[in-house]
Amino acid sequence: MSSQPLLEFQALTFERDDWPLFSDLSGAIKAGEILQITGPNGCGKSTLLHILATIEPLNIGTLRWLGEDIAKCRQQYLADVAFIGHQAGLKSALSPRENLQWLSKLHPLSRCTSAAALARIGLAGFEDVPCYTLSAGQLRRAALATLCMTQARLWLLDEPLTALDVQGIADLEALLLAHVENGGAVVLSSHQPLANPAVRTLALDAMAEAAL
Amino acid sequence: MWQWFHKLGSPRWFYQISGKFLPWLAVACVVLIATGVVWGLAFAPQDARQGNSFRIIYIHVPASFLALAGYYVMAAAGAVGMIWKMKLADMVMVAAAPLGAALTFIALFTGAVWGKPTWGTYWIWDARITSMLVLLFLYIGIIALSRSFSTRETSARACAILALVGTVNIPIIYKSVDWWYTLHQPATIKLSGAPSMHPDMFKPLLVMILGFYCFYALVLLLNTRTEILLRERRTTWVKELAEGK
Amino acid sequence: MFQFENFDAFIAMGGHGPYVWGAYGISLAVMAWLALAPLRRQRALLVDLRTQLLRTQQQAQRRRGESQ
Amino acid sequence: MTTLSGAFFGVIHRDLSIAMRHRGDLLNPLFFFLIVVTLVPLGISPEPARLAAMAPGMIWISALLATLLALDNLFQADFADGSLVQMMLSPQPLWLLVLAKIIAHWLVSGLPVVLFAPLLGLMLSLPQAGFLPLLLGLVLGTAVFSLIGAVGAALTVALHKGSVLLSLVVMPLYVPVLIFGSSAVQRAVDGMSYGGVLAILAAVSAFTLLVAPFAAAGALKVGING
Repeated sequence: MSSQPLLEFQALTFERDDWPLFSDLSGAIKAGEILQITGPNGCGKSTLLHILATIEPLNIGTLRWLGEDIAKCRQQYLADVAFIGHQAGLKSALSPRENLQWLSKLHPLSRCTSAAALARIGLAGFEDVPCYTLSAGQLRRAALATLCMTQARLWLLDEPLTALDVQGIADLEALLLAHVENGGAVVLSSHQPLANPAVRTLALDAMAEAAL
Repeated sequence: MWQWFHKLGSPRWFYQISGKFLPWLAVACVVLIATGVVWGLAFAPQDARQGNSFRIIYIHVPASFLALAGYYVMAAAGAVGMIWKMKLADMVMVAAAPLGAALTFIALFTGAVWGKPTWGTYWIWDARITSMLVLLFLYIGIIALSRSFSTRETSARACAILALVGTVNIPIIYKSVDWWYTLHQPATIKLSGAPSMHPDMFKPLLVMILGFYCFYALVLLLNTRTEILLRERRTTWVKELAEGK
Repeated sequence: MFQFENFDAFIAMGGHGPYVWGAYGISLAVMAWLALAPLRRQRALLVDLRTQLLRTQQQAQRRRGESQ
Repeated sequence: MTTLSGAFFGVIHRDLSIAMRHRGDLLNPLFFFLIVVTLVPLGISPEPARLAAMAPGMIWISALLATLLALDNLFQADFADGSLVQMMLSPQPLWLLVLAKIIAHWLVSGLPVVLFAPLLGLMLSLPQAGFLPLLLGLVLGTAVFSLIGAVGAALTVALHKGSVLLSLVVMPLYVPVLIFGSSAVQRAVDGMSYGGVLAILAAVSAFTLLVAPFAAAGALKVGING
């Protein structure tokens, strides 16, 4: 495993209407690491993940993927990133299988079939029912099934534990562990502590206070 | 060159430098428009066919001129703000929208008032008036869009895109409306015959056009300066400015 | 050269008076408002800022006084 | 690995299958179209000669309003459930996916309006000669409505109550299409040649097709952060 970080961010500053959410935030994520972003509501956890995923434009600061500026290699970067936000990205009219098949046209999701992924995440038997019949927790599991299939090295997960039951959280933690052991990396936001030895935390509340 | 460009992009620098020539611009604007108004109302000869109602041209034509030019100014500022991420250009764009809309309204209003003694009706679906009305709608769309975003940066980006799309469309809209008008009624009455005008009529028009250009520049500067203060109100230099007053 | 025989004729504009004066009056009023509105807004903004600054300064002073 | 064509057709296929599962929603703009056209004789006059004179313009205006009504849904639903973000984070170019969405949207909202128009022509006693240019013009025109509308829909995607704003923003840009489209029909009814007008309309739609997907993709990147 090389020591070069996968993703580096330097001097990130984010202002909403000249009101700083966080400023001068720097860090790096290496292969085999899990970075957990913590902090109270409204401190900018989602915004930071959106910036890392290049959804929110970068105002001040730099993002580097494998040492190269992301503005220059956004295409390669996106091919190596899996993002799951607050909204699962699933169409309620389609079944989980159809949703995963569609997503695999957009993202490199070819490590296993959608059926295998759904079985592994505990949705066997629900492959072909429309998503609007699933519960919130089941929907979240269906979204997390993409993580079983993806070849992306970096996972960006915004509150992935929301709505999951104890078994679901255990399944997700197993997934995360397997991913980092394979040389992947994860950035996630969550309030709950994770039972994983590789976790490093980045507390945003301290940042927010320093910025004010 | 680049240094100059970045300096110009600094709102603070712009605020200070624009404050210096603002009074001169205001004086030029008042002198030119006052001269033009008095000359146009009292000393220009009256039109043989239209009589004294023709004197409205001295407001109508300059306003129509700048209403259209203002849209291009707005779109150009939006493009600069989008490409070079220049904050100041965003502010200029936001400042240009209501000004352009107001000038478009003046052009439409004077056109309608002029129409009554000339054609016997306030409103006529003349090609130029109709194009002007569509231009007003384009402005209103941009103003409405700019007011509905919660953050100023996003709002400026969105308006810039819309203004650019509108700019691409304006020539098509103008051509199509022109063509539509010739289709439905042959052009019997031309609103302005500027090239064939008598020099005594034309000179005050020239003064008024110059005056309106100064006026446009003046109000654009004033609006931009307000926008600068609004956006930079948390910076130290604006705080010092507020305390110094 | 003044185009009208007397001041009354100038106001009447050969019967087109209301149109001409109306068009000029409303247009110039709109233009004056366009120029004055940003000035008024700037002034209000600066006054707002100043009172805000004064208030925070007073609060800071009071806090310092309490701690002593 | 994902491919360009796979992503493009994947988006079209997904949007069409979703539309097929909400078949009822597909009919709503059509009924709107029908009702607006029904209001014309009620509001003006049932006299065939007067109706025929108004028919080209009225059908075009109602078609415009019907497509405008459907525009709201172009990106809004995908934004709400997060699949829009997944599209934007695909390594495939966004303008291509946007174009796929526009095509799917036109197939379920523009095309039905085109196919429905001859019926309304009959109801408004449009003379025989007007039907062909009406159909051809509407095919080109509704495509432009969808393409330009996509830019407006992208800009207003994250705004609450974006639909009125969307109409306000987009409608002035529809003016040339309305003019050329309805006058092609009018010319045909008056016995003049209409090929030139339709050619201009075709040129306008080709130009819009070239520019609008890029503008809409840029607008989406701005619009989702509203």
